[in-house]
Amino acid sequence: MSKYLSKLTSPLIAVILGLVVGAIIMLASGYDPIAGYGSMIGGIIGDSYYVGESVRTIIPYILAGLAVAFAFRTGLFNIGVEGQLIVGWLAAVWVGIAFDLPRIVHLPLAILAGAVAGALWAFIPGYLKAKFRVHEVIVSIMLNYTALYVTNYLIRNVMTDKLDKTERIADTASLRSPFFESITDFSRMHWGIVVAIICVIIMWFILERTKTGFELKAVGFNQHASEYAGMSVNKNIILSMVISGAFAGLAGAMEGLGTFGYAAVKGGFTGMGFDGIAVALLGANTAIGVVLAALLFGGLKAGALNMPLETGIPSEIVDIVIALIIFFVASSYFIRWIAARFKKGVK
Amino acid sequence: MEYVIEMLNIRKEFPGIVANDNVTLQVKKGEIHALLGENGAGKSTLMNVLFGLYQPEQGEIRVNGSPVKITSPNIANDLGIGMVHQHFMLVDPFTVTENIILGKEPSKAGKIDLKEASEEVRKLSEQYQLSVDPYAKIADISIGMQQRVEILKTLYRGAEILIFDEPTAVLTPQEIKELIYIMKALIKEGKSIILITHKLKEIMEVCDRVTVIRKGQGIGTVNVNETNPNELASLMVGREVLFKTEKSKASPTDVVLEVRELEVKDSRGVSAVRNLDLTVRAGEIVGIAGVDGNGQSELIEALAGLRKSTTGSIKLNGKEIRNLKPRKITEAGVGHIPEDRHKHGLVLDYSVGENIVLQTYYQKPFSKAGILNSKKIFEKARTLIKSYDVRTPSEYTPARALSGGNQQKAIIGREVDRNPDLLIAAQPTRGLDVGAIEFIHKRLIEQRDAGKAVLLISFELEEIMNVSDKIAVIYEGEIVAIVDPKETTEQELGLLMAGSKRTEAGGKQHV
Amino acid sequence: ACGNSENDDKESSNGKDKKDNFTVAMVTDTGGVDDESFNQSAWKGIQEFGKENDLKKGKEGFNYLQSKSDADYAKNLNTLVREDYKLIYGIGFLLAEAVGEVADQRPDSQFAIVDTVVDKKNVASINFKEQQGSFLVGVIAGLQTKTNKVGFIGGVESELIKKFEVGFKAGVLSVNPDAKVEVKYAGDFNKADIGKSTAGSMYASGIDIIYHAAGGTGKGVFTEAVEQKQKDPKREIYVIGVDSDQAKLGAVPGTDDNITLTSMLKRVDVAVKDLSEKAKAGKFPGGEVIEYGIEENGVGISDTKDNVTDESLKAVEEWTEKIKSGDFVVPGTDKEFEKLGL
Amino acid sequence: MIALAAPLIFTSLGGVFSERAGVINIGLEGLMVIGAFTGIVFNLMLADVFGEWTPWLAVLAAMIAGLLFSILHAVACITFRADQTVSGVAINLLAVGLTMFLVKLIFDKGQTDRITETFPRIDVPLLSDIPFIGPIFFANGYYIVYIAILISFVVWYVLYKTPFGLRIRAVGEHPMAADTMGVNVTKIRYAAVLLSGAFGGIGGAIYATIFSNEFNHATINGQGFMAIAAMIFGKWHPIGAMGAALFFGLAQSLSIVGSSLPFFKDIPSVYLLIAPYVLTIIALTGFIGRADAPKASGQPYIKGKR
Ligand SMILES: Nc1ncnc2c1ncn2[C@@H]1O[C@H](COP(=O)(O)OP(=O)(O)OP(=O)(O)O)[C@@H](O)[C@H]1O
Ligand SMILES: Nc1ncnc2c1ncn2[C@@H]1O[C@H](COP(=O)(O)OP(=O)(O)OP(=O)(O)O)[C@@H](O)[C@H]1O
Ligand SMILES: [Mg+2]
Ligand SMILES: [Mg+2]
Repeated sequence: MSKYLSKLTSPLIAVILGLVVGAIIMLASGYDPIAGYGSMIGGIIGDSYYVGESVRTIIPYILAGLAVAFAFRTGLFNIGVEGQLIVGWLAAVWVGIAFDLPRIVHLPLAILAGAVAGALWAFIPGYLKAKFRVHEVIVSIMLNYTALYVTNYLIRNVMTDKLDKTERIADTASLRSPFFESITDFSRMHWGIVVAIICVIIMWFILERTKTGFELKAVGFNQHASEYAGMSVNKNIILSMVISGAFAGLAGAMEGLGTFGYAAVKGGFTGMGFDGIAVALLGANTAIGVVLAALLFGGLKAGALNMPLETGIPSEIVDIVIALIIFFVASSYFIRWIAARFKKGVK
Repeated sequence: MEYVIEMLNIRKEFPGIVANDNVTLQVKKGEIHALLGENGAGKSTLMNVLFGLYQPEQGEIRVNGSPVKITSPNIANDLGIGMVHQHFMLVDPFTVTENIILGKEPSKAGKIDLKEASEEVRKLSEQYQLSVDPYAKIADISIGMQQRVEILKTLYRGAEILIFDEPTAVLTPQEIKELIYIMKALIKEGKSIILITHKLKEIMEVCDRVTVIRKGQGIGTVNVNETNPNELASLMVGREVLFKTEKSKASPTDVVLEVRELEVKDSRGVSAVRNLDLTVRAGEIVGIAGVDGNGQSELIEALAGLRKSTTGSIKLNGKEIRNLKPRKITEAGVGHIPEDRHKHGLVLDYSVGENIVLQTYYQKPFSKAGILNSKKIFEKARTLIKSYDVRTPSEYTPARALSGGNQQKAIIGREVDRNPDLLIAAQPTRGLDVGAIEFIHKRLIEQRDAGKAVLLISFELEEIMNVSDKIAVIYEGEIVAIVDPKETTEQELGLLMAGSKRTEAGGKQHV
Repeated sequence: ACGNSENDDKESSNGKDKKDNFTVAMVTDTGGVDDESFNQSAWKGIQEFGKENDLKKGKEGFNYLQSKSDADYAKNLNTLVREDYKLIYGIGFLLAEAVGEVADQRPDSQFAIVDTVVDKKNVASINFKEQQGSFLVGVIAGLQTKTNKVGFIGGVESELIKKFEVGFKAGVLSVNPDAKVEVKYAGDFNKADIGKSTAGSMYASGIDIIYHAAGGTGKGVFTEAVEQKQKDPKREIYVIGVDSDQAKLGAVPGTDDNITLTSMLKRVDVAVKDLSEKAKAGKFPGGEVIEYGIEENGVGISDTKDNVTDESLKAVEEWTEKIKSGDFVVPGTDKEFEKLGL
Repeated sequence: MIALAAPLIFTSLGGVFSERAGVINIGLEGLMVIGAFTGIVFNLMLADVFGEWTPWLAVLAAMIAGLLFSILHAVACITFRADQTVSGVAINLLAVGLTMFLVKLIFDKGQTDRITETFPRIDVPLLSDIPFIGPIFFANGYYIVYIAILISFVVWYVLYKTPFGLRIRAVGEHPMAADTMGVNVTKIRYAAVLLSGAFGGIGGAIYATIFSNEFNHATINGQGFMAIAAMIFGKWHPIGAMGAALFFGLAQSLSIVGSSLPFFKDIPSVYLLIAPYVLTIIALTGFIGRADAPKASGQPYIKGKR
């Protein structure tokens, strides 16, 4: 237990430092930080509605964070989560609309479609890296834009007749739940949270408990030694991207089947893929870490909406605070250094 | 007496370990002073303190009698101290000249004056007979030349005191000879040298005095002409060491490995191994002797499945295994102690335990239905750590934190424990101390005696002569001679390795 | 149903005078309240409504909530419901789904949506006949092009933007059958660089007047035209603005020139204010689609007309009459346009 | 037509500096944001004072702002041994948050006012008359594009011909070797990261001045990542990065010009939209092949650690 506690100390200090610096910025620009944070917290857990909405916000952050973290753990930088998320979203919605099935089949099928689409989209950079040693970072950046334009085209020209969004998915494919709605006063909290938690467990399990995870991590650490030990480096690179992409696709599916219930033409990126990088890194690329980071990240983002309405403070202050927290976590050496000083001083 | 360097009562701690404890080292002008100790004894640490990379917690350093504080390599350079590091400090994509002038570049109007620099490098290399190609890229030159570049780096900065940290561990016998010649020349020019080496023969040959440290403690300094290798070894290890590994006569039986007319191309597409024939029987150790770069690496890689061969056949127990996947070869019964333990042997970020099952993790009992059984894995690790004397805080410690010797022991434990029919050992003792070497040789001979076939590849003639039952000499990718270690001499082997075929052998022979 | 207890809490703490005020609020799309486009225009309408009815910005008067992503629409709408605003606007067609959903959840609240139709009995849909305004600027372009080539740059291809495109084309061709209209979509409402390069390639191909319906992307069109004019002041190239009077985007620095030919006005402010007043008077047109066209002063051309010739102005007047009287129906879709046979 | 390349060139050159010294800079996007913000605000506030020189001075101001902002990245990565990717991500978030916060504070709305002083357009005499190539490369262009190309040669000279460049590259490949040779690894890395900040700032300012004429949250929208792609595409080489940036610019403008060429007319526009990105992937796969990052990039240098 104390081992976990000590692991948590420096992120915790980072969070506190981030909030403090945020408060200083608010003070310096003539706002009341207590009112500011108060309204933010109100927007996160103010009442059951906000709790529900905060949970909903966190779902895609967890999954996008898992996607980035999984790739990182196996030595790859999947900056293409954004694109995989977009295609996963569309695929899930497509299945949600196109089929007429009982819920027990339809919903899992739609979720699976999202995962598969994301996985396939991530397969491309994985394959190109394995086969041609092309840097996965550029390929996935390029595929982000490609995903954006292609899905927009599909929505407008294939799934609809020049409309901006698809029709709504069938109820049998929806993650929404009257139960959650009733306890959270019509928030859009949905069953995606369960999917996200299952994925957290899956990621932990694959990496820590299976031979596949053993191989994936080994290839990430040292390709030469892995090859020597009889592992297929190429297969593992591709597999890692595919699993990562599946998580990303699921993040999109959660949006498509839960939050929105349709897919719309997008004017630009959702940003969730990039936020996923921050979540993963903040969570030290571990499954549990990602959950905690997503809680923090999603919570702050959800609460931020409330700030301008109640206090007039620009919601960007929350982005600043989040960035600072990430900074301080990254510079944990600095925090440890300060802590050591502090301890010495006390002695 | 005049000392150029005095390190008095040096203490250096790392978190949780005292690497140097009250060590004193005094170097006279114009001498070659050996620093001797087991792996992890604290030799490199002491030298890094002298070179300004580490700050000692305690103790005093004097250069030419006056106390100094060496807080950075820059200051060491200014004091005339140069160091050739155990792991070369060369920038691979740079040219020889660029590496030498880095940090002290001659320039004209802000532009590096490469012409002048190369000229200076050429002059230096002539003066000290350190032949290098100033325009070659480091990545393209031999280890021997890389080392000469390292030496030139220190001379370019006007070093008077040179530190060599295990310079011979990576060199071929020829290169070692050259290096010894160079060191003697440097002494004649008035330089002083501190030499770290595990090879007692070298110490006896070139050094004037030797300081021994054991487990971080200074044991003392002796004059080389008043001692002998046995005394040095026991000073260093703290017990008697046997040099000649005891072994009975080999009794080879069935053919285990049979290589016929093998051709392997290197990364540039040139044949590195050609028309190679080789046979290893159960119950014998075949040593491959040869100068580095004669196709040994490519041969091993082809045998292990890490590199595709173009023609020929490789049979293991009569079954063709050529160009199979590494895993298939492993499963067919080949064990392999790789040449480069950091690159191929270990996943340094994995724990010792995980490294121990690096090839067997997917088999029972370590995993079942794709799920790992960490209890079984670490149980196995504990057994091997114990029986192979791997010194590690625990089986959960990352392999990175182990010393080279202990990393090597873990690898050997892993390979031997799989009980392969053929064990390929490539440079198994490179950079290890005499105690560790003794241990490893014993294990190899045990394998032989258990009826296994062992293929040993080494640049150390002494090792080859001591351990092998049969020596195959490789030259330009071909086995040019097979000799019996009891009937040959180092001189003869040296000649064969240099490409002069034995007259009476009359061409190529099959083994 | 379930949120009742919460609402009770709020009301008791908020005091009672709240009940007397007719409070209004709006949720912007991701463009934000100061997008120099329809969000801003809608906010202007709400502010004017507030001023005329002595309301203050805040919970007891009028307010807006900004959306940072698509996912925020429903949440913002819901937040405003919980704050008990009497009339809540969703600005822009992007909010359609969210408005529909929240309207179902909160049958007692009144909503309005701009630029699209949400068929719910507690939602009023505000639509504009953009094709009519676009037609008028098309007439001007058709008459004033020297090269007989004009261009249209749309943001993202959609039903809504189609109305601009088709109306404009019809306007140009009605007065100048020889003219060619080149149509391009940037694929994005927020990519000034694409707008700029697209305009650059259009001007290079001999097009001299470009009409844009592309939001932020359209700003790039202005930039390109201004820079080309700066380089070669004799060059006669123009941009037609959209939504509001965009003349200030077209000023050529250091000169009195302005490359804005005119702008197609879409008076979201007029519509929003008008609807708010109706609702305040108890005549909330729930479930209806209210169309604001030329007749309702909902669309038109801008007051800045320095670059418009008298001949064009006369033509505009004539066509305005024809449209008002119903003699001419401006097409709003490709199909209608084809039927016109221009 | 290739104006789009100018900001990419500058920013990717910044990336080359930083990564050559062994510090990954995912934060280029954020540095561009800072540059764009500073460039626009400077332009708005001082246009009356400096007249037509304003955009040029604004770029200088943005350069300084980018440089100052990159100190954060340098301190985190070099002194505090932060994970370089994490720090870069934080830089990106912080840049957008901070600038938009300031925009709201200063302008009380979601974007700045629009600038009026922009870069002049030019035709390169003679060259602009060459058929086909002329209109794309030399007509209606900006000085800054040609300056960008020129600067990439200057950067090449600095990196490959001067002591400073040699040290940068050494520090990125093998910092410990450089350290033992008396090169101050920390100082060199700081210098390189600050240079990348300066270049990123320039890139952002140019982008905003040429294309958006104002600053808002979407002004810099992925260009920093495109610059990173250009840097990798160009194999961490200044000329290569410049070439890749030009390629992106060209591919982008082809997708715009293309739709009016007769041959492309009937192709659904989506193909033209994705063309630049797909072409890049094909180019990388087909003939550019693998590229290796500087060996030490991503690792903080800790004295004595192996
Ligand atoms: N950077 C470091 N961090 C922590 N411990 C270290 C570090 N470097 C060395 N040590 C410790 O100091 C001890 C001495 O190491 P050193 O490298 O000096 O040994 P050595 O005598 O050079 O060994 P070898 O013969 O293998 O080169 C080791 O036991 C090791 O545990
Ligand atoms: N980063 C590190 N952390 C902890 N210990 C270290 C580290 N680097 C080196 N050491 C310690 O330093 C000691 C000696 O290191 P050194 O590199 O001299 O080993 P070695 O046995 O000579 O290995 P090699 O075979 O690579 O020459 C080892 O015992 C190892 O424990
Ligand atoms: Mg050592
Ligand atoms: Mg060693």
